[in-house]
Amino acid sequence: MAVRVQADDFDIGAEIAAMAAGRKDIGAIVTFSGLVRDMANGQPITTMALEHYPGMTEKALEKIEAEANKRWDLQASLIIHRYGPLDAGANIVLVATASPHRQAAFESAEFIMDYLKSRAPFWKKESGAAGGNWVDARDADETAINRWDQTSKA
Amino acid sequence: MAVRVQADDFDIGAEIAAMAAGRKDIGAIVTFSGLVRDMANGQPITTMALEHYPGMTEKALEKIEAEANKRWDLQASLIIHRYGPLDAGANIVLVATASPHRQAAFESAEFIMDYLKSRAPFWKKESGAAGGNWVDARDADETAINRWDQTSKA
Amino acid sequence: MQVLYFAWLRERIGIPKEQIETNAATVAELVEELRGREERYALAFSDMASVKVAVDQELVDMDAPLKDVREVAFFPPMTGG
Amino acid sequence: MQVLYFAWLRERIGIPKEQIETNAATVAELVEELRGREERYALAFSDMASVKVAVDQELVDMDAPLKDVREVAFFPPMTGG
Repeated sequence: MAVRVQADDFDIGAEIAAMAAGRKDIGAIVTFSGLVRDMANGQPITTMALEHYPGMTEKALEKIEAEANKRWDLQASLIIHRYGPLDAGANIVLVATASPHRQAAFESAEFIMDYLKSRAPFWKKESGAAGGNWVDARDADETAINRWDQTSKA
Repeated sequence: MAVRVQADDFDIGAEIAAMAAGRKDIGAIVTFSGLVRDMANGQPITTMALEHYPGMTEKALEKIEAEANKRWDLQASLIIHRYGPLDAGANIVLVATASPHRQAAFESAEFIMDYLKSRAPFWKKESGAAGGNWVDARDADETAINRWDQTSKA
Repeated sequence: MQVLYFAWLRERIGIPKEQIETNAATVAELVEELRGREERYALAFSDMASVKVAVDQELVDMDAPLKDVREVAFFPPMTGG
Repeated sequence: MQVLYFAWLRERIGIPKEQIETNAATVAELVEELRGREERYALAFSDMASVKVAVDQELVDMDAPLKDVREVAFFPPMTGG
């Protein structure tokens, strides 16, 4: 289990290799990477400023990761979330989960992403020719959490 | 869209980088990698021989990939499946999907994996100290397909 | 106690954080007190449906007590990932 | 027509493929014909619940017709991924 909050970019291949290094018991690794899109609501975007709450962010991510490890049989998990100014096309987030079974790897990665979206203290300000705009939370992201049932503590 | 059936290993980081190269419209990339586990049914495994049906394999993978692209709004997709003798810990398969939205990327990757498991003409023979053993198809893998509804043609 | 503001709350109030001495018993009472201070606070806290609060780095409801609290943070709904 | 065998069907029958001239109208009739040939075929086709068939590289049922077919393949349920 590992959580990193950083301004620097990450190398997905290197992270997966590190996760699997020296072990032969992993059956499945799922990764999710989120990137800055160059369009938002029909407006061109050149950069996205990612603000976060140092201290609380790490706690929130660790809590989400711990809950995923409690719910699924995971052999390894990783959450890397960037902050600061990011250009269109840049990496924002990497989630990786490893398990003996594919279903556990898929579900836990989705679970982590769903909780990251509306439970990790990050805020996005998109900037383009039209100026800057704070990204609104989407109802769909709040709804996505409900499918993991109401008993979750993450 | 791309399908590759090969004996050689693949580099997940390089494949993802190639998928996203020169574009800024991708919001989410999901990858699944499957690896040879060193245990099967409580028996240690040293190698897995992957047999396939050249010609039909490529067709089957292309059909599965095309169906995923029909069902979800994908910006790119990739299926790499290895064959031949593979050591424990080795990569077997890589599926990667890119979409503006995370849900489409996750679901399409799961869909492709579910169909790969029981619709692509591969057969696995596991070998360890206890000898060789053809891996049986799992009922669960056949059942997994049903959740994508009965109307699928993939 | 330390009070932090993030995203557009930070922009509207004009500072990322400040030290506040208060007798407010709950977060809601603190918000009322801040609203009464200056127009920029009243503006920032005008639509509480889009304001979330964390107390000592844990998400809480607006009626959460402030006894022994070291840090309160106000921010819009989160948009991680 | 070309007939292919994979995995344990290949091992039981002892060859990966062979050229077969047949008047069988369906896959099921071809299987009957092969079963009658030799013990190794009878063994390979003893439990048809675990045998799948592809005709010209498309999965089909055992009652599929063989007219104009170039390639028939028999194999166990697939285990890709």
